[in-house]
Amino acid sequence: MPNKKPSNYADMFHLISPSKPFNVSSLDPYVAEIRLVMPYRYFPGPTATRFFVELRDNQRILGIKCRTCGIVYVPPETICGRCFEKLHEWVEVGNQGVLQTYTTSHYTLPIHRNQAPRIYGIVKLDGADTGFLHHLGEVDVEALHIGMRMEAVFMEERAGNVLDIKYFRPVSSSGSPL
Amino acid sequence: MGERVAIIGIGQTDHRYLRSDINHEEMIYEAVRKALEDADLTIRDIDTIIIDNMDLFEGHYLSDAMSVDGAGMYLKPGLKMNTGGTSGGTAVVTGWHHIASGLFETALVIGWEKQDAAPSISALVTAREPLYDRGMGAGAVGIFATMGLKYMREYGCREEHAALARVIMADNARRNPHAHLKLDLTIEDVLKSRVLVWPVRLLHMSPTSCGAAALILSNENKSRRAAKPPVWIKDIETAHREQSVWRGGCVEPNPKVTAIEVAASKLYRRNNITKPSRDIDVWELYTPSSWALFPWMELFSICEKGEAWRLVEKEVIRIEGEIPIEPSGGVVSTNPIGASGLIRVAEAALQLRGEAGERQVTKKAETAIATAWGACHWIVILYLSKHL
Amino acid sequence: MSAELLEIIIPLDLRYKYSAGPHLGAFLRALKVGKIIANRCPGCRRLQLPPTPVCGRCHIGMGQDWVELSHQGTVISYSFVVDPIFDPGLGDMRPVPYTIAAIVLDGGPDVAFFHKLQENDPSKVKEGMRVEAVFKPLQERAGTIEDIIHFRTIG
Amino acid sequence: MARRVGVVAVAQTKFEESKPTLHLQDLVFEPVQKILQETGLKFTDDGTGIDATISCSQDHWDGWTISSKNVVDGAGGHLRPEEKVAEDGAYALYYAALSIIGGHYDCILVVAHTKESQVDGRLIENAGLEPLYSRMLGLDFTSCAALQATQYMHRYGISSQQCAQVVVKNRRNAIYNPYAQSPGELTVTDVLGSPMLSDPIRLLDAKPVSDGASALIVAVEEKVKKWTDKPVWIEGMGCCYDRHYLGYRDLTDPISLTEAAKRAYNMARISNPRKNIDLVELSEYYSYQELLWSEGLLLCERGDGGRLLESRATQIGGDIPINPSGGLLSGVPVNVAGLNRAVEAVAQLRGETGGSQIDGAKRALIHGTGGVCGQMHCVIILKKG
Repeated sequence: MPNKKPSNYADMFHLISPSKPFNVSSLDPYVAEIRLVMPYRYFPGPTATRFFVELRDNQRILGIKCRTCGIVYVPPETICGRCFEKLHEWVEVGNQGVLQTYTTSHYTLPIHRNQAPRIYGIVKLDGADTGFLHHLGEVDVEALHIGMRMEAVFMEERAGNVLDIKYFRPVSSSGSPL
Repeated sequence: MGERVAIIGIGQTDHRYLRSDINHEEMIYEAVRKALEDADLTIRDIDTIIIDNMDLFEGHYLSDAMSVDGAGMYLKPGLKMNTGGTSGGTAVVTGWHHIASGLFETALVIGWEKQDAAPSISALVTAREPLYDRGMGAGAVGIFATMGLKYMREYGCREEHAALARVIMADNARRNPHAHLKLDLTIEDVLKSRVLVWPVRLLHMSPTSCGAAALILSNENKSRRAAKPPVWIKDIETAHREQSVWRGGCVEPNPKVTAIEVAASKLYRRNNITKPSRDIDVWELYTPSSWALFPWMELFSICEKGEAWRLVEKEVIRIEGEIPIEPSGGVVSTNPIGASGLIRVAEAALQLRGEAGERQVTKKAETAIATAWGACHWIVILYLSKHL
Repeated sequence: MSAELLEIIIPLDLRYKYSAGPHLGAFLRALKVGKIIANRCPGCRRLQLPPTPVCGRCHIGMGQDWVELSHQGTVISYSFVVDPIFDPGLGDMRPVPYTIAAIVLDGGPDVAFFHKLQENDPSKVKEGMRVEAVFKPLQERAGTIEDIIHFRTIG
Repeated sequence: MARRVGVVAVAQTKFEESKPTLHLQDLVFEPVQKILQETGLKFTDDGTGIDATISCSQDHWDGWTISSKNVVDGAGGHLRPEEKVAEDGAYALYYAALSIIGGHYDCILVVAHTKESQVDGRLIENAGLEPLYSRMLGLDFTSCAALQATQYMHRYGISSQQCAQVVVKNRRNAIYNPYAQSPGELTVTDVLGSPMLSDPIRLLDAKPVSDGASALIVAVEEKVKKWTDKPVWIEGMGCCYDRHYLGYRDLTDPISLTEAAKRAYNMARISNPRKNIDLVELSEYYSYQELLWSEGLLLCERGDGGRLLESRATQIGGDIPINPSGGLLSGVPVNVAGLNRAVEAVAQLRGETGGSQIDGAKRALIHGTGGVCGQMHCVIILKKG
């Protein structure tokens, strides 16, 4: 992988679609539409970077273990918030796990790529001690239940971020994938 | 009065333009770790945590919430403060009240900013009234240009003098391992740098930096057993300023008393500071531009009106001088905004400890003033002393 | 350890329905008919421009004491915006260069009016210069601060 | 505790789904003006009036970097101390009380404002999630809360009907509250028939969009006694953070709330909160949260929030009335929420709430929360003087 230089701001600005300065929607009472748009750039740091690179290049899900409290974090965290220790010990976890909770959202926001409904869940992967928050897919909503076995499905095109996992879907033996 | 408050731990990251190697939580952790090591404490010894940054600079709503792991806030009480440029100073003041109340023995105060997330000049545009000046306003350069212009006209100072002030701050910054800009400047270099708004040149303005700083405050009892000699925060004062000034481009047709004068005179009176240039040994003023230095020196009564540039000309503000100002290199060398005010306090405390290394002032340092400035000429002042 | 630097770009795109309130609203509506109005504090008697609901010094409501100000005034401070700047209100780069100024309008000595100058030549902008508001043609005005195009040099 | 702190006066605007006629400055000034007129206090430097201002607002909600700029003029910040807590309003009160106990100030004005109607708050909530693992998924606080609700209801057998009863109770309580935004007689069927937002949270299970502001003056004991004959004392307070990422937390166990409550109880020397507290004003952004928070506050055992509600104990007239003001479900803006809980509780302790008055109310608990799924909490105990 070539080292990618951080983008400059100008590249980020091109991601934004321009709009008119502001529209006065009513003069009395005076109400105007004001936009506040900023592209923000976040650097994941070494731990999340390694996690994302593994997702992208090898479709592997890595966790990180706290030597003090023994907790295996998936997704991984640089610092164990309980022990306030830096974490170093990488462990590979399975791409299957147990559904801890879920919800179906029925509204669509401008940040969403697809129309609602949208199903979210938290999956505790085998070998992890924490839950992984993500989308659920290929799901019969009626059959969804806490404790259901789930597995990660990866995107075809992966960019090195959390969306390289497309969603978690029920494992066929226990669920009812469509 | 309540419990006395001391600084017993100091930590800061090295400040840089870009921290693409690290996320904001890891950056905070770096500063907190250093402060804990400095105080020889663990996170368990910390009773409460106060944190500050500018929300729209990184785009995080409730950034304290997403900093819990890095800041060691898990299952601890704490607050998030934000008062603009003064935030770092306000956070220390907040920690000071916490200890003074007697309800907490130790408080960890954290200021941070990761300005590589977005250009802060764009975020700062949103500090203006959307239906009035938001579409026109851009940065703070104009404020300092007016300041400089007025100062030159009234007191006969020349551009060279502000350039000298900038050179001195650069010289100081080169002796500070944490500083962002460590420039080797001559007066000519400054005078040759691009004019932003005359007389403000590019080199007169503060950079945009990424960085975090942390302080550990504690009460008298705990401070007596601290690993390092405590530096006492003897008193604090804050003053803000009305909006009409800001909306007029921060310029007043008939200049009135400033927030700095009001706050400084209150604080001086309470602490029997009658001649600041004598009673205060080190100054960490928050000077976002080298052009702000002269008015600041005069508003803080370090000297008479019109005298500041002459003192700078005599170079008494240098680390070796009689009135050392910004021995750290100041905000013009390092400006992670949410941390800037806190760094002023941290640097002043290091001076009083005698631990400022190459930037340690030559004179005996027992008292210091650290300030934070921001928004519409708002000010926070902290008075530090080696002695209780 | 991977030496690769990842970055994640997430825009924040918010649209506000922003209220001017009775005082700033009256000011903006007045611009639409070519007037610049300020309001007077019933306590300290000073003018506020743009008008505000409360006096920061007296902590009392401003009431309805309105004063119309001249379109002419004197520049007391200015600034040249030359560097490209991303405008979060536009979602685009702001056109530069332009000149902004604090202007004391005749009849309103208490607070400066903040607007653009027509003059962009740094050698021709001076403190104390006399300027006059140039309004858009009546039919193009929308009741915004941009109903004044800029201030032009006079005298 | 060296110095005792009490509430001198409270004020608030009416809460409405939008206030298009008001600038943010107007919104802040309204309750401040009321409270100044009522008390006759002024902003002074000589200790005869209000010494400092602590405000609470959020840059994102105001759409304004340094949102306290809209506060300074109206709330006495000119050439005087003003500090902004960028958290829920309960934290602003917490900080104000601390500052007075510490001795630097004797009297502080606390003011909080938000106009939720001016922006789609769900986008702001999305920015309230850490960017790497959560924000990109497109979640907002409602969908996150739904994950919490699902897990909580599953673990303890809480039903949608029980959650709906919280809405019915609080909206009915709001009938007696002249400032409430959406009072009304609803039925469980109404709630369960309202549109689904994020399963199991329906439209009526969620706090409505609301605009408004609240203000409160706190002072040191001597001054409280001088300025009011109906003092309300701050007996205890505590706040606490939990971790951020939802997967790292046990969403069914509000440990940070319990921690905050224990701090407040210890300070107020409360051994049995259910018995020692006469009323609770808590911040339920969603109906299930009232049940979960009542467990976190140790008013009942873990998992018993539903049973506590069904026992009618939390109704006006019960032994531990919760949200007699109508709570957040009747419409209170974010950020203002926690401070407004104190405003409502003070009115109760002063016996000024008319039809919703709790007889003999002596001690109240107020609660504010911030962050996703109740990540941090602030608990304050108020006692009638």
